[in-house]
Amino acid sequence: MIWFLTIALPLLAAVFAAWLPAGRRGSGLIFVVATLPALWLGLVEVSGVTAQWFLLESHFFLDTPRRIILLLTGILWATAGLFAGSYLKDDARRGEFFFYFGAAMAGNFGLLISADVASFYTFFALMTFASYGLVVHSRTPSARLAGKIYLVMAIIGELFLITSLYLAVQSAGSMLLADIPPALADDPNGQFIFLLGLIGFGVKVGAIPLYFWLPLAHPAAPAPASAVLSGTMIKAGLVGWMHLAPVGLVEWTSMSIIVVSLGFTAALGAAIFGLTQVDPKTNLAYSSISQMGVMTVLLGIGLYGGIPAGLLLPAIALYAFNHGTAKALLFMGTALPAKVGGYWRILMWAGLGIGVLAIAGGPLTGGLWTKYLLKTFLGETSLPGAQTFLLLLTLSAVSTTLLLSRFLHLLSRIKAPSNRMAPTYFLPWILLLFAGGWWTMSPAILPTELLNHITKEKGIMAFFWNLFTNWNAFWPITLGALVMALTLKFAFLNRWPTNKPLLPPGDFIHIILLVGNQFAKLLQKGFALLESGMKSLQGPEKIFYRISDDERTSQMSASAESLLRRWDFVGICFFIFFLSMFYFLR
Amino acid sequence: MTHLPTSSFPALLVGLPILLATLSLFFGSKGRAVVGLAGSLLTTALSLIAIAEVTRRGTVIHILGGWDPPLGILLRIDPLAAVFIGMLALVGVFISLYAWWYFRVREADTGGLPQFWPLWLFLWAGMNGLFLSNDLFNLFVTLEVVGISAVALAVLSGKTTALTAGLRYLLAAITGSMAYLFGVALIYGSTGTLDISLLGQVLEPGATTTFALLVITLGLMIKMAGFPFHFWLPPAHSAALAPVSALLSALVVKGAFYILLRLWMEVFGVSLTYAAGQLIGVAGAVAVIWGSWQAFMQTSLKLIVAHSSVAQLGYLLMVFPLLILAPGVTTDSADWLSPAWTAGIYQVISHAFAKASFFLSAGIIIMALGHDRIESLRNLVGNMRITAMAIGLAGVSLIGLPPSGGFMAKWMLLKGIFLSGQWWWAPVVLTGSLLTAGYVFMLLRLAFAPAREMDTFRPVPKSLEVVALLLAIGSFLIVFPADFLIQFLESSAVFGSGIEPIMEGGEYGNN
Amino acid sequence: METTSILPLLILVSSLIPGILILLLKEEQVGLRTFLNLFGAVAKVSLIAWVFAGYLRGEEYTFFFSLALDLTFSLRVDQLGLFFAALSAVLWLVTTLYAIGYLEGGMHRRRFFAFFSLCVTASTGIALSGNVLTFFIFYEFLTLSTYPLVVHRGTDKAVEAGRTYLWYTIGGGTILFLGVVGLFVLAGPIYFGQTEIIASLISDYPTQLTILFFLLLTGLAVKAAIFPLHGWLPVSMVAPAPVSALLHAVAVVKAGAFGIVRLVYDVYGVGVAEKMNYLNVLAAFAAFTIIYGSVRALFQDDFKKRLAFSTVSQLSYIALGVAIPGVLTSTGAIVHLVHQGIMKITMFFAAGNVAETYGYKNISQLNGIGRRMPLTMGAFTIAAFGMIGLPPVAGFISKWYLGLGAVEAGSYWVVLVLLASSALNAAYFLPIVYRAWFYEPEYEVSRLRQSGRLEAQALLLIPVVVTGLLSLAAGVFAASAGSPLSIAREIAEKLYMLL
Amino acid sequence: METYQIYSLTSAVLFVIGIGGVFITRHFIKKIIATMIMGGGVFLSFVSFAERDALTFADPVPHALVITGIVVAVASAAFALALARRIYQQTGDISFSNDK
Repeated sequence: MIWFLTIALPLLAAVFAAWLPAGRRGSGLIFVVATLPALWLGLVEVSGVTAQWFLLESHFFLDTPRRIILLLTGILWATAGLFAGSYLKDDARRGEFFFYFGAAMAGNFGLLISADVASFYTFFALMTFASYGLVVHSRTPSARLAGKIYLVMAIIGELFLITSLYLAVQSAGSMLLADIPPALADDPNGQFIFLLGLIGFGVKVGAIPLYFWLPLAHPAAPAPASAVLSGTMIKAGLVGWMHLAPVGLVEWTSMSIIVVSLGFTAALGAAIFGLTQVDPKTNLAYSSISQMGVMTVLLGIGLYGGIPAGLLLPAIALYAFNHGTAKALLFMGTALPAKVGGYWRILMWAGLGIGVLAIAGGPLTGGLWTKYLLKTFLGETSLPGAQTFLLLLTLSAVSTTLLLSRFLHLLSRIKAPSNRMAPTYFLPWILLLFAGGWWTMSPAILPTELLNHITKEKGIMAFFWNLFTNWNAFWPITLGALVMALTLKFAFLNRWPTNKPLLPPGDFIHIILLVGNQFAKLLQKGFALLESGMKSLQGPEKIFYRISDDERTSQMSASAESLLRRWDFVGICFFIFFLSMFYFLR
Repeated sequence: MTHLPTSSFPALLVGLPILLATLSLFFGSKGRAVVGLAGSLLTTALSLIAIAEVTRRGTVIHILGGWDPPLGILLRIDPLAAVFIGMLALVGVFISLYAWWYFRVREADTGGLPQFWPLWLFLWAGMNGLFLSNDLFNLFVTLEVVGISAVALAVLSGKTTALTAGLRYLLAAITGSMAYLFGVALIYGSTGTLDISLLGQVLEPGATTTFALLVITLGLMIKMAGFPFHFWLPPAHSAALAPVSALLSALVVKGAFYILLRLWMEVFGVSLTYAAGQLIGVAGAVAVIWGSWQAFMQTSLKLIVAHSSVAQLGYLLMVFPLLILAPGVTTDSADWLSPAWTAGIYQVISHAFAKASFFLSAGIIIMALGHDRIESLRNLVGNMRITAMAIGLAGVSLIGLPPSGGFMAKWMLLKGIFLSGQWWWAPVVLTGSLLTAGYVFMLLRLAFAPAREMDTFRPVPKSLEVVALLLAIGSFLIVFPADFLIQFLESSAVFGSGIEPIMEGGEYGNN
Repeated sequence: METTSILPLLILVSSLIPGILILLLKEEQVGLRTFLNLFGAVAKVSLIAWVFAGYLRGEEYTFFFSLALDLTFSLRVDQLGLFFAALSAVLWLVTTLYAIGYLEGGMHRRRFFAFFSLCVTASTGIALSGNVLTFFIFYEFLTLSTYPLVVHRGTDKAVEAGRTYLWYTIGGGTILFLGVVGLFVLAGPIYFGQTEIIASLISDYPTQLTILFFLLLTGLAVKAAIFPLHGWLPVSMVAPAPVSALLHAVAVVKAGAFGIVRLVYDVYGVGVAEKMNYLNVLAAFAAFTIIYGSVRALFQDDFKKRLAFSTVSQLSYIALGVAIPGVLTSTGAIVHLVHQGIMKITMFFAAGNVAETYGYKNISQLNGIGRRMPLTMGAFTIAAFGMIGLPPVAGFISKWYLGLGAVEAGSYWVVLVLLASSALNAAYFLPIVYRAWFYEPEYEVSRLRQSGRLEAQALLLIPVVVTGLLSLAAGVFAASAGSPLSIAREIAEKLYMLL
Repeated sequence: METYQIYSLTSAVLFVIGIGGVFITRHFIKKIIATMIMGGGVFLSFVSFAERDALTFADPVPHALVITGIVVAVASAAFALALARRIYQQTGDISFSNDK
């Protein structure tokens, strides 16, 4: 029952909140209630169910990594819902917003709990298309553009996805997601199928080179929507990868190297691109791409084998958990500086700082712990070139810090309100702060095996007392913060853009758009030509009409008929008929 | 022949209409109509009773005045004749009903044209006689009776076009009759008998027979307006009054076909070749396509219908090649004969119903509009939905869409074509159907088209419309007694038989 | 087998009699007419339900009537037929309601409803016909009874469209006729399911049977709107919305598609059709039509025309599914019969609602219409997503089976076709959805929508919502017993079990 | 050459002349006369066949037939003439034009 409620409640909430008269409070609470089953499932292990009547016979079941992500998702949707409830209370289109919000929520929960291909794909699509409504919520031209690009990319992704699923299901002979990785491992075309899935889900994840929609779409949505987009929906793609990847079962060297290098490219490149931005939300979006790149790396390692899926996937999930909560905190935080006044601002800055640290892997945060998990596995893999990975990872920590301190700087330029009040939605934000990445260390979600693997039965506290690790995590952050501070302090170093981003958000999408527009014009011309050709290429009936409706045709047939009516002609016919019949009768 | 059971029905079937026709001449305008209608009803009833008699007793004969053939006249009704008589009666009675109201409506401008009734009854008598005759010369006489009364009916309106067309018709009819009679003379000269049944046994192949066959066939082709001798039909049929057109097109032309069929099957078997059948088939095929195309090109309703008759008669001619067997095939092994015969019979009957309905509807439209240019049919559906429906249904039957009689005919024809392996006729049937659909739906298209200001529909008695509709429905209903009908016909000697040519020679023929 | 039951006949009569009676009524007798219509529709649905229940109990319903000689009129209830009949009947009921609302105060309603009923008679007749001849009879009957509906508006354009419609359908019918007779001559009266007849003849008459197959296929392809015989469908869109909805989404076009299914599965048999390479030809044409229809649809601004080209494209899914041998593709094809029907009818209803309520016929006029007609456009959106093949709408299920089946059969190119079609579908449907929901309406919403009033007439609104929900439900509950999918799967499995 | 052969030949020639006349001439009256010539040929042939090998006397049947035939032919001719006259009265036409 709870499995269905997980999906049904958000849907109901979507419909209900959409019809709630404007000005009435409580839609936030509705969404909180709607997340309760998901949270329950995230915290408590419930045995899976099979719904034979649903779609193509659905299975609902959670494994550890997905449970972790479900918990993250539940938390984020609950807080974001609460946040949105008051944040958007004066918005003219709040009803619509809540509708898409609830639908996307249902999709997000659904895809996490489903264990078979059809329902997974269903909820994935539901989430994807519902969040379109969130992206274009503001209806500004930039939001529309972002939405358009988002949609096109989403459809391209879906097409790759469905192809990969067709092939995967055919290869596995089963609709169960759990059967797919082993099947791909055995299938000679496994790599190809996985590659299709990699592209399909890569769109959602924002993997290089499919990420360009993300810096446009995520910031375009209202703050709470951006929070869930970047905090949890982006993870749906990751979950998809985890479903397909035969982690620990295969040794796909080249695939592994490709994925890892894509991940590192994203981790570093996106951070650098993000630095050129002036909008805090765009900045965060690039940070998301960068962080997803880190997770991609982890997955890529898994494809080389050697590390059991039972360890690696929960680790990725935990990393995602930490990143998700923190990123959501920061995204929602972008709405705060303009509204929070007085002493509340201290709390706000503290919260934002914690969020930044959590992502960068600062001491005492979940970020440190999850990054440590990552490092452990990086150290264990035998993938060629693994030696440089740690260095790259450290570099990425520096760049991330740089990026996020730049984010804080951008926020600090927002003028504080004159009043000393905090808006209502400050409360859920604070709540989220407490529901943050620390939980990645809690036994409630941390699998014992993983813990044992990492800390070698010394326990989590031992890890934290290991100052060396802490220090190791500390200096890149310090380095990043210092660089930022110095560049801001000294004018000759301060080359940060202020009004216009140095590079347009979405970077090379603009080249694509430019080329694409030219191409589209050509294509349109071509199509128009084709269309007019098709139109002029008349069906057989038109040709017939032309003949039958023509004046000449009727004249000709009339004169032929009048010839046949002439007595003398009939006489000739008579004669001919007579002769031929005579000939035949001989 | 004389050993068959005798019955007075054959004589009555010819005599009663003549009697009534003569009787009606003694009455005035009103009385004639009354007598005419009553006579029609009586004759129909009589026909039906006679058919019942045939179903009960099989072929019955009547020897007029007790004078045995060859000098005496022997009338016989075999199942084939019975079916034709039945068709004539059923379609005839509807046309009579229609004519009754039609002439009443037109009394004001034409004086009710009382001549119609005696002429029609004479025609009926002639047709009945034609179907009943078992004698080549009698057939000539009945043909002439039919021809003259038909022409007289055709010129009834007295309009110039009708008169010219009528003269053309008459001259063609006389030419045809004379050619036929010349053939009869040749036959008589070589055999000394005119009795059809006897001739079938004694006729020998030879030059005389061949010549006789040639002139008889050509003469009858002229009379039934087979291509390329259809020159008289469209003007005559389109210029006549509506009930007359219906009679001419639905019934009269079938008379010549009946004789042709009978003679080919029962008399000239010895002299025919496979190739000759093909030639007739080609004439039929050309008629189908040419007639349909011409109908499609016409702009006045009655001309469309008249040209359509040319095409529909072409289908009848297309039966002949199937009936003449290729060398080495016997009647027993030729399983397509029965379908071919059924096709012919159904084509005759369904065309009679459908074409009568079509012409009667055309008459209604002329009554309502004062002319029959088809552009004026716009919004016919809105103004006269019964007539529109009648045209639609009759058209559907002509096209041969299921489950109409036309469908049955085309189905059987195609079946025969395929079974006999003469697949080359199939495209003709198809093209014919399509072109027929072309003109039928050209009418319907206009019927549904938006009205223009200039044409106003005058009210027309509903009863006229209903008669036309009933005939159209009839062309569908005739499918249902098919089982019975075919069984009935199979008891006739000629039905289902084919011609096994025995003559030597001819590279297409048998050797 | 020879037990005759009157029930199949009753199913036909339940719409035939109202049709004829309505034709005899007067235009003003609205109440009686409506009663007859609804009575017929409800009676038909319940009869089919009754028969269906009986069929599940294992009873057989056959009705024989010898037309003449060896021509036997035969109605027989089998699963595939019932499936199609149920679709027609249910959608007829819905569409009748819709039509009553749509045509309120219109002209010639008597004629409309009469022929509408006759149409449904023909389409259920096609569904229930037990042999090729009966199928052909109803196939032609359908052509004729649709014509008055196509030209219903009586405008010059409508009449011209009717002309084209007839040329195509009569032409197709004639070719079909030739094929039917030929088949009859060669193989005797074939009852559906007797594939062994052809199988035993194919070695003796390969050429003849091949020619006949393609004659029959051509005849059917006209109604199934397979390129290049699709030309009548877009022009027929001048008909009123209920006609386009029921006839050009369900009854007429499906008759063609259903005929193809019958031809391949129940007359020639998949084995023969595959062995003789008929299916490759069919697949090629179907695939081309899918793409062609979609590309044409992209350029239509006229709402209904776009839907029409989409129909052209979507119908060929069925043909494509038939053409790729395999249980999965067959399931996809058969279930798409129903799925496409309910989705497309929803779209046509929606288009009709918009046109009827606001007079908008072009897509470019639809800015913000979703705000004004949320239910209508909501249903439309569901259907559009289904057409694209997005879950959980019905269209996804068909596409899933088609794609999976194609992969299974090794016809990877079919997957590409499906993908291309999905992309194109998205390209021409999403802009409508986008306009409807994400554009600002041109008028103040409040001015047009007073609170407490429905967005459109109730009779227009209920059908679209019902079919919209149906198309959602068909997808969501696809796996449950009694869903279209489960029935289609059963049919397909039975079909291949025989091989 | 036997007598009856001469008769027969003549009848055939008459028939051909008649039928040619019907088709070639346009004038109403000429056409009607042509049909009469055809008729004459036919009747002559009947009469010629009355003398046949098997019979020692003239066969009476053809004569009866010819008489009947003549009656019919006369009736037709009369009717045709009447029609031609009516047409002439109404229009002044005395021959078929080619385009009608």
